[in-house]
Amino acid sequence: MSSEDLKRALEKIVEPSSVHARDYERNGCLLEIGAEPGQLPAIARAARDAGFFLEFITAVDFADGPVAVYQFNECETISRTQVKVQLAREESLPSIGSVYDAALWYEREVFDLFGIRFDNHPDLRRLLLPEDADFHPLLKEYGKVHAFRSARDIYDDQDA
Amino acid sequence: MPGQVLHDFLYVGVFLVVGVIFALTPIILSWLIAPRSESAKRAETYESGMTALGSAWIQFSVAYYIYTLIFLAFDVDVLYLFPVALVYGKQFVFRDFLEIVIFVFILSLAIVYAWRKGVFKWQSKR
Amino acid sequence: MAVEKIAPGPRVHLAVLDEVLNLCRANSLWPMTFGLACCAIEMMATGASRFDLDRFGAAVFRPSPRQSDLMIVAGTISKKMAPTIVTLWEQMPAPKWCMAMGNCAISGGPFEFEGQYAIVPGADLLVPVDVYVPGCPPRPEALIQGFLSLEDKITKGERRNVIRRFKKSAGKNR
Amino acid sequence: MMTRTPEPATEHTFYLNLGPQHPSTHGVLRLFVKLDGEYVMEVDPIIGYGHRGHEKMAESHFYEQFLPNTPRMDYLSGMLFNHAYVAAVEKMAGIKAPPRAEYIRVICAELNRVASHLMWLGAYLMDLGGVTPFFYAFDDRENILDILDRVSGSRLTYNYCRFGGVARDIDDIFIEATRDFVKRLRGRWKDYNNLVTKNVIFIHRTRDVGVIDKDLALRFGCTGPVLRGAGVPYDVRKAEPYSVYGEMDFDIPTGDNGDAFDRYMVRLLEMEQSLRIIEQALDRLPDGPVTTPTPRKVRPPKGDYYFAAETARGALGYYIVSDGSECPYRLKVRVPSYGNLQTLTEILPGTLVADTICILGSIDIVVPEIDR
Repeated sequence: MSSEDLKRALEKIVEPSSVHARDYERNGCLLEIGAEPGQLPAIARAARDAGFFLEFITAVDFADGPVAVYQFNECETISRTQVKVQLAREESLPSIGSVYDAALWYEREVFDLFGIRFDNHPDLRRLLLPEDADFHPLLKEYGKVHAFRSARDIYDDQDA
Repeated sequence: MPGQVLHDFLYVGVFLVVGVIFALTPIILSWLIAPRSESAKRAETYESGMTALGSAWIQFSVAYYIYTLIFLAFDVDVLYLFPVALVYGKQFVFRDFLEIVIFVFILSLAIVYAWRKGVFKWQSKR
Repeated sequence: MAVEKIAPGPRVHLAVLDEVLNLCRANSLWPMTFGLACCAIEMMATGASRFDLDRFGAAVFRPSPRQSDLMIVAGTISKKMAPTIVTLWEQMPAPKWCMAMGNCAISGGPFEFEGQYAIVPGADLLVPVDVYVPGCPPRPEALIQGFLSLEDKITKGERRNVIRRFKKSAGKNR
Repeated sequence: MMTRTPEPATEHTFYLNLGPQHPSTHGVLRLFVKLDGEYVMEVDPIIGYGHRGHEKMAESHFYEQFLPNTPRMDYLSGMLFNHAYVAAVEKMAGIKAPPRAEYIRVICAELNRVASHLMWLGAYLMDLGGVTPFFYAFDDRENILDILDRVSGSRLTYNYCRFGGVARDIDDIFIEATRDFVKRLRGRWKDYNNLVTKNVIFIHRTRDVGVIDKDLALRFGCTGPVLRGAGVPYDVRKAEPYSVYGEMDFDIPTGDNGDAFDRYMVRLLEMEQSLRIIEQALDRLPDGPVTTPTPRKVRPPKGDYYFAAETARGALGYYIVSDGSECPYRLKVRVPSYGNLQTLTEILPGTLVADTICILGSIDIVVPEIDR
């Protein structure tokens, strides 16, 4: 039930090129997968069968569109895997609330703060902001932020 | 003889009047000297800061009704014990004691009946 | 601002009676348990046995606004919470006072920055505040000093505190 | 789940707001509850009343400027949040704190964990109607607050850890006070056991109430005493040892059937383990400096990092995306109470209202931590 058989299971879903190991000492996670929005429910089921629990779902807003970050972890061994999904600006994601009940609130929070919609989510409404709020605060062009970069110049050369 | 009767009733009358006055003065006094504040939501029901949804005048389960019935049984029971307290232990102490034991025992059968019927068991409906 | 019409005073107004009533009110403040964030823990610590708010007759924490005459706004006021605070303030019967405890309730505190979208910077934008207790969170001693200054404010002078009455210098500025 | 506009209550059920201002919701959590007499039919926890926008704030502040925010997220284990954030940024920027500073951080963190459990104990028993344990627990907690106040300057929102070490060195008054406190608290277990653990009412109120089993905990991502109460010995200090936890030997208490009583026992035994860690750390406290020279503005290299730590409520995680500048590009705080609170939607339907308060108290949530 450790991360090897999850890695094999994921390689069947996602093409092997986008599965690459990360150095746990520096980055804190062992495995990172670049996935397509459509493969998410399959990935979630694979992680669920491997006995992983969902640590969090969040998003990071970039110039060419937000990146959704899913993170799974296991209790017995250190086996933290991250799934990153690059989205276009108005693209929506399939909800994995049916596999992990924790995802229901995480998805509502990502919708609330980023505006990313989740299809077939049973109850997609704002979680943190008042119901009548009409803005998504964590988008980079809302309010004052330090920088607004594109995903490539953060993720691509980080392990070089 | 009538003077004596009238005299006794005088006590009752005074006691009544003082009772009424004693009850009404705080109400009138506070009506006079209390500061007042009117505000929009003053009359709304308090529900931890939120506006209450729906009214509380609904039919609720019968368990509450049976609970109060048992209380009522014992309330009346105490009512009968007041006069007994006046004459208790004047002549035959043991007889009075026995009567009260029988009286309370018969009434406590209501509790035993309710207990057997499961009124006190609030099972969780998981 | 809490829309509250200027309430007419009591029907019968006697100065001596008012003074006596204010003395009683000052020494038996019933605060409403209304902790929003970190300051609520310091409020509980003040109510606990070491700092003991009961010495000032003020530790009868009532959960419902109907039975309390002091609202302590202890913590950060988020925009989602603002209408609730106004509702609770309006549901409190007169005479009522408000104490803004902690920097968040006074002015938004450490969370007030350019681009802040989530909090109301200060309780005085919502309800009329009588006493401000600074600190993040204010120490229990500061909260007790807040209670003492509120009691001074209610009795309009230091006659309440016997010791201070005999200090000639302090008594003059009222 | 309940839809936004609830349908009109049928003749038996009605809606109640265990709302933001409620003595037993430990902060501004609102439980929108559909009741049928005494029984809870549906519950919809509505949060956001304590939302301050920490994560938006982080994107426009330097790494150092975000330091005071960390203890204000979960003000009961402020030192643990502070320690985790500092350790995360140190790992990113490659700063190494001197060993003495690491030991001081672990001592203060464990003291804060004990203070948080004591605060929970007092508040939980008050929810169940017992007021005396509240005064017992707060009395002990004041000792810890004095010790930490002496060295960090604040009672609750500690800003004591800095990048590269701690703000001030501890002196032998601190060490002696801590040893006295450890001895004193050890003598108090007998009082707590007699007053609470062996109390029949407490046992009847908490045994087999709010059972969170292993599968439910994993589905909702619960961690901390809630997960350990269900029998899973998962503790980040053992699973991914950070700072000097690797050199400490302590064991992880777990419950067996995951009800409110087991969570209570786990927290009580955890306090004992924290005392053991404090004693070991005090014995092995090396001398030497407490800070290493660090640049005025920390600029971690590009990339994203995740750092996990164990707070009193569970596994805390900082997910920081850095673009090489002095401000984090994105800072996500993975908070333990988030998953713990969500289990309410599954275990509350069908229980009595009194048990709702008992279950809510037993999972020990802090609302501004959930709302961030």
